[in-house]
Amino acid sequence: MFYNVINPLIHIGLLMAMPPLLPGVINKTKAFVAGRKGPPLLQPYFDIYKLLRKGMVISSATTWIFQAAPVVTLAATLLAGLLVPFGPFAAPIHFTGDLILFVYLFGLARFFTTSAALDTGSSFEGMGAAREVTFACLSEAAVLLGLLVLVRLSGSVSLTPMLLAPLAHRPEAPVLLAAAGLFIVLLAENSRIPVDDPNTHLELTMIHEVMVLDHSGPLLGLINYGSAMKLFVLSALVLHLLVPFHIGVPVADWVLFLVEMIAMAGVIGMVESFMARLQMRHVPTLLAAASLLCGFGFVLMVR
Amino acid sequence: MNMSIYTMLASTLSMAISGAPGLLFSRRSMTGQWIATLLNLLATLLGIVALLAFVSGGYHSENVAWPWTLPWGGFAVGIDTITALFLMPILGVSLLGSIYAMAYWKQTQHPGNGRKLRFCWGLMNAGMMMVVLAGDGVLFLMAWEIMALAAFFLITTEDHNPCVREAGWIYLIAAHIGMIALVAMFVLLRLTAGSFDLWMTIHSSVPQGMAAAIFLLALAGFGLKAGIMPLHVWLPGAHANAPSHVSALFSGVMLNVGIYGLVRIGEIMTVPPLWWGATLLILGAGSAVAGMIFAVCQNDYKRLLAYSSIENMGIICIGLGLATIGRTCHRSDLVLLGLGGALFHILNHSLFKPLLFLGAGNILHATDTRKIDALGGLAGKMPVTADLFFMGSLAICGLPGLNGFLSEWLIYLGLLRTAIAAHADTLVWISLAVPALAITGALAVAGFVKLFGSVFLGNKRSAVVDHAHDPGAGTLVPLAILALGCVALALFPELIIRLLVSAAHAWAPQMIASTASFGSLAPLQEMAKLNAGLLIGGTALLLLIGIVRQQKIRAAIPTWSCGFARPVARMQYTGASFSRMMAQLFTWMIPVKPAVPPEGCYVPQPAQWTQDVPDTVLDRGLIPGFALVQRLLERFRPLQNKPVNVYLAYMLAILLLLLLALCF
Amino acid sequence: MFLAILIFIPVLAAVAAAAITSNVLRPWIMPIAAGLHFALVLTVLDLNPAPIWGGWVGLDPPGKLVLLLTSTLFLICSIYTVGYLRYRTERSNRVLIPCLLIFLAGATLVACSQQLGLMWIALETTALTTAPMIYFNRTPRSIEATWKYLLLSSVGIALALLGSFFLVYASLGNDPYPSLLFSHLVRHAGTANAVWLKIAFVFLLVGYGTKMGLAPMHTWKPDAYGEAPGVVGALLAGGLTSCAFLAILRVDRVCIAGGLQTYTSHLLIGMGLLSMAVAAVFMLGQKDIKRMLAYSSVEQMGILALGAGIGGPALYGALLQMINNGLTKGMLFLSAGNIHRSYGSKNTDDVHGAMRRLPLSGTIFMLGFLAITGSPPFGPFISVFTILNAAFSRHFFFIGAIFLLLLLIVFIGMGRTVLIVVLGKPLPRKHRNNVYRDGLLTGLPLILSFLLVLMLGVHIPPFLTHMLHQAQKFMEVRP
Amino acid sequence: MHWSINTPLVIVLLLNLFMLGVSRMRSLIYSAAAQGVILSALPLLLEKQIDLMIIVVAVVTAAIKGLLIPQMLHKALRDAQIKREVEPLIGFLPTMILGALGTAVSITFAAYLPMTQTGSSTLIIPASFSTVLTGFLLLTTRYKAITQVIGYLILENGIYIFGMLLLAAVPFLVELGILLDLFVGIFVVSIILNHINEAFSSLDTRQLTALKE
Repeated sequence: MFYNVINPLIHIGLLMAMPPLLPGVINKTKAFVAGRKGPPLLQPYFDIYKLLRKGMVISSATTWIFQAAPVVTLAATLLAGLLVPFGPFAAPIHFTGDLILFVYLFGLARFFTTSAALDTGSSFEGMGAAREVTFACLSEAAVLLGLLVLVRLSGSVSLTPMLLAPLAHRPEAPVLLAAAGLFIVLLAENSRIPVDDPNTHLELTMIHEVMVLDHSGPLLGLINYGSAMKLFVLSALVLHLLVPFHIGVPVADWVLFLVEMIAMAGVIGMVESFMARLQMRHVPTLLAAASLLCGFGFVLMVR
Repeated sequence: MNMSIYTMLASTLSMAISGAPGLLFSRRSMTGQWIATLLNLLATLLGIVALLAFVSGGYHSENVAWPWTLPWGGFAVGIDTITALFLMPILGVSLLGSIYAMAYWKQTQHPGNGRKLRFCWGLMNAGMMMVVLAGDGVLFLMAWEIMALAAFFLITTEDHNPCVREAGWIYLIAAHIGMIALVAMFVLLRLTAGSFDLWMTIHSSVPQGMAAAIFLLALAGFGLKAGIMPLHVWLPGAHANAPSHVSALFSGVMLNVGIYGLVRIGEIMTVPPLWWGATLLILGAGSAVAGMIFAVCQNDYKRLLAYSSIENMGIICIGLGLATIGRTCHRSDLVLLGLGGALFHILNHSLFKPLLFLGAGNILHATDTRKIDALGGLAGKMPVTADLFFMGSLAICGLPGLNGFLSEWLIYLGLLRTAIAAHADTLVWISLAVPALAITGALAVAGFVKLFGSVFLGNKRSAVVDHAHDPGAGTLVPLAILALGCVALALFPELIIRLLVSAAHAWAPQMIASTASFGSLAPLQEMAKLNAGLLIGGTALLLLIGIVRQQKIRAAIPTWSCGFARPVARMQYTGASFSRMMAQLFTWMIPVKPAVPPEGCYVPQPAQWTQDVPDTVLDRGLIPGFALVQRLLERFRPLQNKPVNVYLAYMLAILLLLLLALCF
Repeated sequence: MFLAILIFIPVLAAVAAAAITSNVLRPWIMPIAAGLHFALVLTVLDLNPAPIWGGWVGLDPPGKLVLLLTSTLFLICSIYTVGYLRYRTERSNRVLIPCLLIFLAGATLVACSQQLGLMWIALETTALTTAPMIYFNRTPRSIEATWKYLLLSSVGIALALLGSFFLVYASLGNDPYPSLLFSHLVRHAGTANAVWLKIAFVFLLVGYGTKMGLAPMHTWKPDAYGEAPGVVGALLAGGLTSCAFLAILRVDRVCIAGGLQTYTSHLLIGMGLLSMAVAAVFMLGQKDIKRMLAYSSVEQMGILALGAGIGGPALYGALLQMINNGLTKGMLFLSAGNIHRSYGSKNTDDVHGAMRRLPLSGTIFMLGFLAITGSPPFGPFISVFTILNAAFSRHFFFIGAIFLLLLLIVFIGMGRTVLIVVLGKPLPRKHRNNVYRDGLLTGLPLILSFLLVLMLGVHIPPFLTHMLHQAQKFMEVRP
Repeated sequence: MHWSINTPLVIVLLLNLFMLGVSRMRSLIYSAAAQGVILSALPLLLEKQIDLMIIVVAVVTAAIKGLLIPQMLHKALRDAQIKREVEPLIGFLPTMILGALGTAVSITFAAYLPMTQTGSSTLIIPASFSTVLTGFLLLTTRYKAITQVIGYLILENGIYIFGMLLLAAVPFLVELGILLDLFVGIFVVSIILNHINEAFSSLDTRQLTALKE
């Protein structure tokens, strides 16, 4: 009873507060692997704070969409975050068919981001937008195939019961395949290596970062915050497949969840430090592979 | 007590004659146009009255029939929920279209073809209303052909342009093939059902072959009209070359009529074979994905919109196929979600697609070009059109917050439920349409970002943009009304839930009991609340942050282009290059031909990169095929070039032949 | 009595026309005679008088239909002729008009003749009077067309005569008092000799088929229709062919009475499909609009033969189709004539944008094309649909399918040409003098025929339905 | 009495072959005329009792077939100054052989056909068949318009021969009608021939191929 009130609050609190931590962890990990000291763990928080205080310079070619994009993206990601259960606790919002909403919210965000990119009329940002929308076609198929596996498993069409379905009757292979696929999508959607390199400085090779070249000040802050939150939400989703066990004591479960999230960030950091960035023309293959993994999982389960 | 059907007939009549008085007025006077618009208004009002009467009457279907002096059948018309659902777009779009035309296609500016256009406009709408009202096969066929022929004359409004003639010709052939398929279908239907009464269910004991023939013929006939791939060949050309409000009517209404036929044909067997639904579903998925891929690669914004219509018809077909499968497997949930989603999506599509086509009309009017890559930065020049167009794009991509999402969501739900079917059930494979639908959604985003981004955003790419400006209120109000419709349906879906459910009930009476189950299947109200939250919250957030941010803007300078000193508009990404990557991804499916610039030896030549986007089925398949057949048949020509002796010899030959046949 | 007047009115008119010397006044004879004839036909159909001249001349149900059709078509064409000849003042019409009127007399006689030989003579008369009409333009090309027409149709009619002889000969054996009256032939057909009946049918089919224009005896049609004035084309395609079809029907009836139902139906269906196929092949890419119309007529004859072959309700459809075809051909040939007159050419290389230059003729031409290819809501759709229904309900599925396919090819072939003609921008005129414009006299007939075709598409008058049913019953004789 | 019928018919058959083989126009016309005259005599040989009507018909027939039409053709011949048919579609000898074959075939074919009448076991049916065939051969293989007209005449003769079988049944009107039509037909034809001659300055139908697809 008490938890029914408190859990959603914790959920929202984590969703708002925690995301920037993950990039920090990732950078720390990479630095550690590279033998460097690296930026402080909370550096992303500082960056966002600083950016929000700055003034900004916008392109004379842009319209309101350019300024709306970061806001809408953030709002959409936030709402998506409210649909995913964290740990063993039901999501604040859950109803039949919310998984479609979850997927399409990212579509909404993409629509605005890419439009904003084209809004600047710069050649590079158009390039980034083109790549974003093209790769999204493949990754969305992967996501829905992965979710299809869960739907068939849990026999329900809402994220919370799907992800919290009792552990006992879970055939491992399909779930693992789906998890692998979704993990690749996670990397791609958050423009991490091997799909994209967030801190390269060669615009020609970037996807997400090149789209936001012209954003500055608070807008850029919102964008960084939003992308961190996206990383957080998707990680929370994938976690359910990778480590599907809970303790049962709420407090302990929340702690476990935090640990899991940080571990996840660490894993991503490891991947980033041990993998090279793929050539742009190989990315579709990778994403197709993700779809195939999920699809194969589905087939395994139906037969 | 057939109030609504009589009113609807009156409305049809007034629609049919709406263009006629104009023929009597001079080529240069607006009077005819005024009369036409008023008659159209009258028709729509009568229609709305009829619909209200029908709804308030508790969705009881009404039928009336008069004897007819033709060899068979009678003049039978009827109205039930499905009919009502399909009548709404006809009434609405026709009215908005003719209002739009008051400014867009002034008689005074088009003395040559204005009167003909309005005459056919009225006829076509009346024909479509008659098609959905018809309760008799012969009447149906007549209305159908009147619609098709009027549509032909509408396409060829600007027949001085060869492209228009070509498009009209292809449309005419397609329409006639469809017509012939339908004629055969109705004849077979009569053979099995015993009369031309529509849409009685045929007995399940009919031979399999007969049922299959009926279904396939119907699929061909109606699919051709609805533009299901690969029967879409006529669609892009026709939509692109017709005047924009006509394109709006085609895409928003005429395609629906094809779907109407498919809905009805799904109804004629109480338990249709599984492959019926499966065929519909697969065709739908195919044309959804392929249609949108083609759309993304287009360089002509009206063609892009046309291909996206193919995509939407595909989505509707997925829903329809799902419902038919539900019929087969006695799954009322599938019927509810599939049919409900399909019909809902039809309504939505006939809101946002006309919105987009009318917006395209404004662009065309302002810039006089259909090339995406000649435009850019129009948002500054024509802000109202831009914003309305943006809204249409969001809606048609099925993004949360607007109506497009709700209908796709219903279909998604239905498909997902098949994944929960009993183990190793063939039904499970149906759910593989889900990823297809997802890809379609992503492609739609790509396509409409391309369209909106490169037409309205960024900097101008050519001089045609310079003098562009928002047209008068006459051409903006219809768009605004349509946009409001989108929002209304997004926020208050309960407006039509009853309608959808009772439609499903009318479609499968033995399975659908009450409206109660619908809420549990798909909590549309929840969704609507979230939509409202998104819309209101998003707007509020925008305003807030907008206000806050205005002080923070330090400067507005040209786009930073990586240190390039003097950026010019031609440096920005064009629509073609935006979709290049996609085109390369699907090059096996759509043979986009880039005209590669010539290699400069040492001094680089001035070069430009263009690409043309042929329609695979039409330009690679049908046209060469027809040419081949014609060449073969022309071999016979010389037979008719002989002196009279040879002609006499033919006569002798056939005489002897017949006598010879006599001996055996 | 009435029948005699009916036949003699046009003859007298012809004599009068030949007597009148003024080239301008003479055409007016036509509408007068046609009007009288039409009125009289209506009264005759109403009174239904008894046969005269020893039963040689009388009315049978199919004959009534042909009579009605011919008279109506001739009335329409007669008005048109007056308008048309105003543009052809340079040429004397002293031969043309009497020939037209004699043609009417001949057609009437065919429709009314109840006797094998008399019918044959009447048809021969129409054939002979047609020759000078085709030859009206006096150009080498028209001579050629006339020669081909004359030779082919004479041979055809000769074969028909031989066929008639066979028909009589077949019944000679066990018929003490042989006679050529159809009623008599039908009555004694049961006892007649089957082999000779079959031979007779073959000869009559080929012979009258030549007149009707069934492939492969159709070869005169494109040339004749191409070179003759539009009005003559209309009368040939609408009137003469119907008369020939009537002749075949009457003979067919005798054979059916002789128990050859299946045999004749196979022959008719085969010839019908062959004609449709040939027409379809030659229509694709046809550049000459009048030749195109000729092939369309061949196709229509194919449909008629097919319908007659399938029989039963299909026969009803075929007879209705005969009427629809006659009126629609009127629309098409007359409007094509106007277009030809206005552009000075009938080749699609020169003729574009007829809808702009001649709004009325162009539109009627377009609508006529849609009608003749069986699009609702025009008359031919009803008849074609009836035939198709009958074909399928009699389980001729394969034939029905081929029928539809051929209809489609014909539509494509014809549509290409028609669209080139009616759409687009007209080329600038070469010569300015004597420019043709749609007038009352050349426009009214078009509208009349269009209205009739439209009416038959949405409402078939009860009396016509009754006549059609009569005809259908009339053809269903017991062997 | 068979011989009385068959002899003239045999002559007719021989004439057919001759006409197929001959190339001179005049002899062609003459033999056609001769054939016509012989045929016009047939009714007299067939009928049991001869009344005035039959004689009248025979005389009229003879006049038309033997005098009138040959006269017209001669006139046309004079106007066109043609002496002989040159290079036919198929050579003279081949056509002759074809004609002979045709005759043989028609005799055998007729033998198979059931005779519905006693007393018709004569050459009438084969003769008429082969004459019709001859007419057709002339029509299809010869290029000169006049020859085709003659071919048409022969065709009509063949039909006339068959008509002999129906003398009892068919009232005269039909025969007279035939004659009338024949007469008018040839009349019209000769006019057309005349015009062809004026327009093309020859009667060679190979020049009449302007109308084509």
